[in-house]
Amino acid sequence: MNYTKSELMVVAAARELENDDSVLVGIGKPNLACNVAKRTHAPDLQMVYESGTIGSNPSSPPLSIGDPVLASGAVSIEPMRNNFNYQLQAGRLDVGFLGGAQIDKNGNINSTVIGDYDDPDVRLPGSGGACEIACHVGRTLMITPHSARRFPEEVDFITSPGYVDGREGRKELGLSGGPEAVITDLAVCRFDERGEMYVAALHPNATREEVRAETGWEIEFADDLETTPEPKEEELRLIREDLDPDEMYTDQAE
Amino acid sequence: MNYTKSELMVVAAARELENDDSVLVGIGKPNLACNVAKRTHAPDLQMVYESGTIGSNPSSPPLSIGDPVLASGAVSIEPMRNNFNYQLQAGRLDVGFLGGAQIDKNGNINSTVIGDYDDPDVRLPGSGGACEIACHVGRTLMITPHSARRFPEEVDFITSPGYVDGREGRKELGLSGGPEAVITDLAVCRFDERGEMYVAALHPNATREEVRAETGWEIEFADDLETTPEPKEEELRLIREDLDPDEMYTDQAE
Amino acid sequence: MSKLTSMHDAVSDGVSDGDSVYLAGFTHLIPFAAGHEIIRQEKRDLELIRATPDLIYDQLIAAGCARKATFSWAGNPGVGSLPAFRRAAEDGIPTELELEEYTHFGLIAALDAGASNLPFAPLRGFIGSDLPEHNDNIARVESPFDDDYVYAVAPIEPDVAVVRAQRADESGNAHLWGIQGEVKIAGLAADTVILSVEELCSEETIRSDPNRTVITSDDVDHVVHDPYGSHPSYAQGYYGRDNEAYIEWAEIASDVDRVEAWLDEWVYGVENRREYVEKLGVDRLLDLQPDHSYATPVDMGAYR
Amino acid sequence: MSKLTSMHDAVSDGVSDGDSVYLAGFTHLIPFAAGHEIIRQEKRDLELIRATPDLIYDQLIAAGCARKATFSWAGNPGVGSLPAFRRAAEDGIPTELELEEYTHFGLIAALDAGASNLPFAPLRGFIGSDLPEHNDNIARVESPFDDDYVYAVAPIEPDVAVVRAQRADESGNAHLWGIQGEVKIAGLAADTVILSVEELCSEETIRSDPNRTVITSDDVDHVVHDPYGSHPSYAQGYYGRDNEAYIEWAEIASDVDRVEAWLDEWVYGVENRREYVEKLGVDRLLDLQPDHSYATPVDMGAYR
Repeated sequence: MNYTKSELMVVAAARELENDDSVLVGIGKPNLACNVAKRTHAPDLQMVYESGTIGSNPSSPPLSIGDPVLASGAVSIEPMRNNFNYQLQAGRLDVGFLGGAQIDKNGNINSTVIGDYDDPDVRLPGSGGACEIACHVGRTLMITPHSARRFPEEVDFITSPGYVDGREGRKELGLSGGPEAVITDLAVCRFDERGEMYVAALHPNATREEVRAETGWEIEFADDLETTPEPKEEELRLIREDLDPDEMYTDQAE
Repeated sequence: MNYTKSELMVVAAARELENDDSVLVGIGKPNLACNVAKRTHAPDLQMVYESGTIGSNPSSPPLSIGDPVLASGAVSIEPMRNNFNYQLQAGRLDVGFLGGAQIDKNGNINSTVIGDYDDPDVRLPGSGGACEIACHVGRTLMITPHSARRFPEEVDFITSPGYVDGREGRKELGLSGGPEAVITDLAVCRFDERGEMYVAALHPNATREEVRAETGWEIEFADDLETTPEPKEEELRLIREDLDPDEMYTDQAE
Repeated sequence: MSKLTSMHDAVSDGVSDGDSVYLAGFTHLIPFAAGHEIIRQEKRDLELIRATPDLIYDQLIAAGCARKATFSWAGNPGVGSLPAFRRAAEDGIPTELELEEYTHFGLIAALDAGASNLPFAPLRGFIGSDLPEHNDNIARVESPFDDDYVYAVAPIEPDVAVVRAQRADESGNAHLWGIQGEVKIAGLAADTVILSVEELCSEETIRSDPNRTVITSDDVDHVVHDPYGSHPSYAQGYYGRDNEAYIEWAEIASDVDRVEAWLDEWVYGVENRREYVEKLGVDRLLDLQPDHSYATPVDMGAYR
Repeated sequence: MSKLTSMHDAVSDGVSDGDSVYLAGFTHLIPFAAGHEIIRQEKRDLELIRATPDLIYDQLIAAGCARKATFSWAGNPGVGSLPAFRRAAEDGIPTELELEEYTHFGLIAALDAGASNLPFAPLRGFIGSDLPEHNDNIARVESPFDDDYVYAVAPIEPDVAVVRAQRADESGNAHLWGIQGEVKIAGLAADTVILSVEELCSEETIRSDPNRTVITSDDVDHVVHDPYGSHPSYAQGYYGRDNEAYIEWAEIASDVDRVEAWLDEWVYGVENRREYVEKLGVDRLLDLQPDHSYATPVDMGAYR
């Protein structure tokens, strides 16, 4: 079957979700991944958005995390204070999607500045909900293109903590959970017992060399390195016909 | 005109309320007083109840501070957390009514225990909302029978602060506002510049001797001691016909 | 997933001897049916937590279910005091009753800290009061930004909360209107949640008005359909408070023999809430019925 | 008491040069009309506070109204970055822009402290992040009950908040449905509140559903009836987001000359929101209209 890298990334992310998960969904590919999961192996997936909508069931891809399709037909809508306190901080959310300009070896994420904070080369949007999502959900997931610029050994600024300086570092701060997987256009990366990112699976046709060239440190590969399973027909049909017919977030294969 | 002491107390309390006040209303006489005020000189009085109803307009006397007549037709209803934080603590309420088993020379109120806290002679209901009402409203009002037992020089237990050990004491705790008037079946008492209770007005037919006999310390009388104005016909009609026709909170005159 | 069950099974599964239990509802939607089921199942050594213990905790205490009361106002609202609570607190009859005492604001803040997974909640409360001396879960905290201060309360996280609402779907998403009290945060703070409702409704009804939802299914372990489950307190839009019952209790509860007789008749003598309601009779129920008064609808919009 | 006025008069009376201003609404019901009126009246040196600055703050910054942005996520939601915000923050064009930066949770907690008259709000936030080093209004606080800790944020109390809702009466009691965001606490925390609505309704409509009320008249200084006052963001049940406008802005805003032309045409060139809406045209408005979908009504009951 033909499929694009975007489609493969969405499907790989969908497979990270379990049926009973509550997930804090982001816009774009994360939203597609959650909806693919919900319509295939995870029908009970509870989708929560940063804007306070709980149990959303969007009729079309939301344009922002506050889109009206997330509110109409939701199970509940919370003011932001309640959503952050009672859902996120209280540990009710199992999974969260994060994005950022940089992610480092320990899964720390920078979405604040490139360069110096007070005199930035590039001023990025900032944390939004990301920092506390990274603190409080059980598993964080990232979907991001693979490039050396995006994968430095150490981020310029920690917006959202991953394993900080290793799993112990995270634990000492009183945080449980942590980064689970980073899904790129080349591979699925996970974190070892030290809290360092490694390649768990290569996408079909991707090579170790490509990954090494696009990663800012000497990334390790799993002994039992896998190949990312290809999308199934039904998953592709869902993306192309139901979830993203206008290819807003996926460049779809013919 | 004939009227009872209860009716006089309700009317005297009503006159303490101003048109733009937001008032935290209690059950019984305070509720009647607020409704008399709202239907006479204070039509814009905003009635808020501890149960979170804002702008209530009860069709009949509420049986408790959570009566459905306070909810139906209210302007807003807040969960308790919001009501305490945003209304009370944030200083949005001008007036509050308090009750208690004892009130002392400085307007401190005891509604917790008579005797020792850990081995009480009488276990009273406790603070409920009273302590923070006493802390945060601009003016607190009490409606209570006059008796030496109820008016000790010092309460057994401070549930709700009045002027503590004097106006300075209250100020040092960071509290503004404080007790405004204590309306008894004999007199209207107020607080002097030291924060000590004195008699500002005697009810018609009440005497200084009666007040002295029923007060637990040598209470002072205002130099310009007044006589409490009698209820007006309209005020009595409101109480007897509209607000408390069943004499639940007033023993009405023939 | 349906969580529908009977109150008998919900209490039998959810409540254990020694548990801390919060029967929620500030004067409104008080879980009387759940309290009676706890009495019938002879649960013991409970810590009863509730801002206003009300008649239901007086009955639980009188029946010997309680070892401790955590509260902020122990009275019969609009009527007077709670005789069984006082007997236990003053004289240890039928059991000694440990007290942990707050103000309403303090207790609600503690519950909010529990619901929020915070180690404490700050409030400008207890100021000038003698209460903090008698409760180790109240402490003074200085502001890190200026020379201001607040009091803090430690989180309250009950083992079990029973919450009521007007309607819910079978999985436990609930709409509640009228006085909200502490229902939401009690449910969020507790480990196990029993939800009891006046009416079951479809998930579509819930989803038609998400802003009305106070409890969601993730937090609910058991759903019980118990019409009139809050009698003699009330359910907004369904029935009013049965004030006679509140006044009667003041007399009954002053006399331990009369309490026993009352429990025999109204709690042990009925199998469940339905039998209790039948015993109340149609006349009494009709007297409590309000006229209809519907909220002006809102349009959520269907977006493509 | 009616507080009905025009947006022109509300902004002219309510907003002064140098003020801190919070235009509320998390992605929903963003007060675009108020922002444009602030630009038209050439207010200067404003501290713009808002979790998500969005296009409206980008336009205010581009027009030279701002000296400072207090925020937690500065982007064009679903589209990309905010070019004018970045130009000001990176290069001081057209004015230097001081930044005070939070996370969403931190900013919301600070606003809640402001609404609650607390000297700080605790949260388990900022943990492991570099943000606290760059903001003196974030501090670590130890728990008084155990060896746990939290971060605290200082209260935020804007001089002015502009909040929107679907409907309100003339005195300023407002019903808001759909995403609530931080609208309530922004209104409560601010000194002056301008409320702008899609529809005026009777006080009876408000009182028919008190649980729906998000802002009450006590907190409102000015009421403005501005249909489509949130375009190009949206109003649940009234219109959807005009995504074209969001995408266009990304291009326009990258070029200072195009920004000027856009402001001339869509802000300076119209007198008020009504003229702006006329300029949008019927076609564009119809495309944004959802189908009706009413919430299942609730019965509040009329009690005697």
